[in-house]
Amino acid sequence: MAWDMLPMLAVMLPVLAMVAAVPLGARGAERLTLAYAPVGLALAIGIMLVVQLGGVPIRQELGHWAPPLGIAFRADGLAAAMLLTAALIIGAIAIFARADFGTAAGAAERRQAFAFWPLLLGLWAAINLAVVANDLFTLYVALELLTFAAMPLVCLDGSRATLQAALRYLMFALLGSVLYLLGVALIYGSAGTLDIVLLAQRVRGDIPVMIAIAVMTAGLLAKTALLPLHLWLPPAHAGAPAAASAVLSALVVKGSFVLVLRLWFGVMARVPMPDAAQILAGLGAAAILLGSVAALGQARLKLLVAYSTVAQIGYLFLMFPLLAASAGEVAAKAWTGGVVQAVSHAFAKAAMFLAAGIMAARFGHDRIADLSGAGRAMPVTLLTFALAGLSLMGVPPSGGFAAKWLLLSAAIGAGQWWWALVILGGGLLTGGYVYRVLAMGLRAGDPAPEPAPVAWQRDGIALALALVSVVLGFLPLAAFGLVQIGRLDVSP
Amino acid sequence: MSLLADGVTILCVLAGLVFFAAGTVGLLRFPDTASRLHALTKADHLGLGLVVLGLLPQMDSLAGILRLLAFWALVLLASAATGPMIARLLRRQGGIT
Amino acid sequence: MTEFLLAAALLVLVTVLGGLVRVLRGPADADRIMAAQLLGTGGIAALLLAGVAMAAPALFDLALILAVLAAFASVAMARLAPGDDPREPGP
Amino acid sequence: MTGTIFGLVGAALIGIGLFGMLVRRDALLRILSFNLLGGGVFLVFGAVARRGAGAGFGGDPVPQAIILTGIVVAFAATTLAVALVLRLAAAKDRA
Amino acid sequence: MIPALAADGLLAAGILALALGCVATRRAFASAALFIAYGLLLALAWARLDAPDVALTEASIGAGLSGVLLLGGVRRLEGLAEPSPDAETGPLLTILIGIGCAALTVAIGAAVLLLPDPTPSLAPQVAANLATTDLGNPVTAVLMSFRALDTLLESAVVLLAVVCVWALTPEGGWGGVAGLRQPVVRDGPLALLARVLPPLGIVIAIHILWVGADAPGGKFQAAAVLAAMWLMPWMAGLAPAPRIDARWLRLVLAAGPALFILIGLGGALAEGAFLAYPPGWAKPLILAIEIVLTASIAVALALLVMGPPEPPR
Repeated sequence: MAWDMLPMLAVMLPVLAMVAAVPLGARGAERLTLAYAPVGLALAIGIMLVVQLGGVPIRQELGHWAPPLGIAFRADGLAAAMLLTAALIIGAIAIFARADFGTAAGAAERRQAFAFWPLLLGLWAAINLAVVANDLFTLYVALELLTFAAMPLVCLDGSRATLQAALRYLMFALLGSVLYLLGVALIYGSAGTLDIVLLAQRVRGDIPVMIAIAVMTAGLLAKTALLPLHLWLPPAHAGAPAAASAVLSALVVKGSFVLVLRLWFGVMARVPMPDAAQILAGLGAAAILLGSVAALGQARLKLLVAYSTVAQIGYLFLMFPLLAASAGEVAAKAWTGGVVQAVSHAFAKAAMFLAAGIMAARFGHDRIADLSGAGRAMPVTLLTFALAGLSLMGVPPSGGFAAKWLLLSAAIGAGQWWWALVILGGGLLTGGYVYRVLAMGLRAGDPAPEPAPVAWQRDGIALALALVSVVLGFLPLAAFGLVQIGRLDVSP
Repeated sequence: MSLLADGVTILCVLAGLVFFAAGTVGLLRFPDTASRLHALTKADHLGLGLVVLGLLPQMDSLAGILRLLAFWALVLLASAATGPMIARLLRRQGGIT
Repeated sequence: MTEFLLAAALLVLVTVLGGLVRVLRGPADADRIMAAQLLGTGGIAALLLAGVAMAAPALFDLALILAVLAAFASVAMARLAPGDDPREPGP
Repeated sequence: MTGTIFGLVGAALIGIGLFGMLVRRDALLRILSFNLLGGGVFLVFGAVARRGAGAGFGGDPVPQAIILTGIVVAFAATTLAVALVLRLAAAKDRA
Repeated sequence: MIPALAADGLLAAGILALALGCVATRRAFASAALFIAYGLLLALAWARLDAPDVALTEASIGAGLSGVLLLGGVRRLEGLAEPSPDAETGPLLTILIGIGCAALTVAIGAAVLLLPDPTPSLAPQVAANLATTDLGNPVTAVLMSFRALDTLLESAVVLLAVVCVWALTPEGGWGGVAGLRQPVVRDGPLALLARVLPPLGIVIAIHILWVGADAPGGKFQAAAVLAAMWLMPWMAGLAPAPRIDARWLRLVLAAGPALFILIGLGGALAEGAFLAYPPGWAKPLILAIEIVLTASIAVALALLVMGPPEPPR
């Protein structure tokens, strides 16, 4: 077995499964997805081990055509971490979603069931492609694949409000990708290649390239929902079915975020942009504060979780000025902090949305003010929510703590102490909205008159995801060395 | 041969241009939609017909000639079908004045 | 000869682009459909002239596609225009 | 020269399309504007391709192939958006 | 030189006028009609840019199918109770947005003018490697060999789009016939055209597909023509749309992308890289993929235009 095949398989096998899911129909597609999930997980673990042990990215030139003419896959440490995250979360979601989108033997095919499985597989393929592709146009196709897979998930339930949310999301997403494509055209015209590794060597900061980076970043921010381009996110993520919300918040926004990283610290690795990075981080800080305050004020649980996503996305952008202004260990800390934030938020937010979904199913609504009694009726669910909340707050020991601690110390190391204040303030606000839910849930009260029993598997999956998010904080710091492998902004 | 062929080409293409121009002028200047429709369907397709006719001598193979004729047939067919549809549309929208 | 044909192609283009005014101004939907049709026919004529002049068979294929799809689009426009037979739903 | 002219047309189309997408409220007109914007982006790419002519080709075939792919993807996106708009209108109808 | 410049200038002016008209027109139908005319001119512009493959694609997909799709959308929207249109954007905001968009145009225009001269190009590399693919059309070589991954993924995107459109089926419509039921038009001009045009169009599509290996053309353009030739009799009620749960339909949809991936994986096994074709096998394999993919994409494009099934009334 040639190891360089692994990233290709991690992309192409889910695509093949998605294609096959269409003729197989809802029931066949469900089985195929569940059968493929362990294979995908094994591939992701394999890639992580190969990258970690080898210490260099895995590369394959497709069709033996070397860039710039051909396209290469390149799985670096960041890609390996995201692949594993995606595999774990999507696998968990697939099992969780069986209750909602499963088809019994002999039962007629339902619309939601037919659509959900190929969409989930397509989304998985798109995320994997977005992290291992090394060609700017292939990444554009990945973005579109991601949008197409995510949009119907938003309105799977078919109600008017979700359709409206889906339309708004689609418009933002399409605008974002077409702006990205514009930048691709200008970069190709300037440098004659779309391969990120080659671009990192060739690109100078001349005007067409700077304009290209500006429009591409703007487009990607619209897709990542960084404030002030976040307006589409809360209704879209809050209206979707729980399983869909979880993948949307945990993974889909991270796909376009990874592209921003590839642009700024791949294509532009030799061209520092410290001022622009300050602006990005400023937007991130505003997202942290305003998003958290908005979450505090929400009356509905799923909207609260969605606004929490807006806030947590803000943390991801704090790494930009720290990386732009420093080198060596401080920059390494900032990079690791950002990536760990992306990963730990993915697990925590998936867990949180699943828990919110379980509660909403049990209570028949998700009004926070009427959640009293949840603690007694569904302790595991509330515990899941609490654990995920702790990770989001950054309470030690958790993945969120590791991420925020790394960012904090990088901010101090880089002499940009003001970001440290933002991180601390954001943590407090996060504590506020998580506490609000927990306090209400622990209050005595009666949930629903005749509650349907929650399947223990569903609770178990949500809890497992929350635990992963916490356990990330126990990993020795050396394990995070993985994400440093293959960074283009430090390699000679 | 070549001189004669070129002469035919020039004549026919020029005539075709006249019809195209006439079609456009009709489309722009005629007062109502119905007469514009007449101007268009007549002039436009005669224009293309003459251009095709003019290009025929320039073809050096039978396949090329057939292909050119196929264009004309295709456009005439489409026009024959859409003309009445447009006229009906006009009636329904009350556009005949 | 080549120059003559290219000039003719240009002239066809000039005349049919004049028809654009009708597409832009209407006023009836039928006007727009007709002007678009004229644009299609003119485009085909210009492509044929240029194709012969430059001995480029690709332009012939383009004209062919244009002819087929212009027919398709004209039919669709005439059929889907608002106010046309309400018994007929569109795609 | 041709490349530059149409590159500038592309730049103008990008502005026009974006304006339409942001200003018009009718959903279908927004989708149409998105297509104008996309056409502009493809033209800018086409200008790049034209200026890269060489080796006996009238244009650089790599961006041409990319534009071709892009047109198909943009069409798929358009169908999706139109279907969504129609579905939403029907839902309003029933509500 | 001067006539060429004049042609470019005319086309440019026409394209811009139509685009402005599209955005400014009050009525949606007029905008859609303008858009079709715009697509026609854009196809001519691509011919002027020496990109005949793109011109064919723009004419068939950009102008033809997109235009008809938008027209159909306009038609159906007015059939539904007119949703109360949101208030138009206020004048101040409109001016601000206009200034912003103009600034963007200026920036992009400047970027186009400031691109390095000579523009870097991969044309020499394509020319040098064209022989190994046995193809004569460099664009097809890029699409099917050098950057085959993009084409493969794109075919998957088109398939996914069909799933997405079907996912928008209203309650009660699942498993039905794609799109609205079209009333049968047995005679009249539409029926005539719907009967005569498709055979011609199919021949043209096969021609376009076949020459695509060595001359401009290929699967996407051929598929778009085929889709149009299916849609035409469908609009006349003469060719019924398929049921979306028909097994054959779903198999045809999946066949192209599946074959492409399987051949790609075969390359990984035999040649050690995904999508590597064994020496001497490049052209036959590429042709096989193109033929099957044409069928899949044609069906997908037609289904995308037809839209999701409607519940019976």
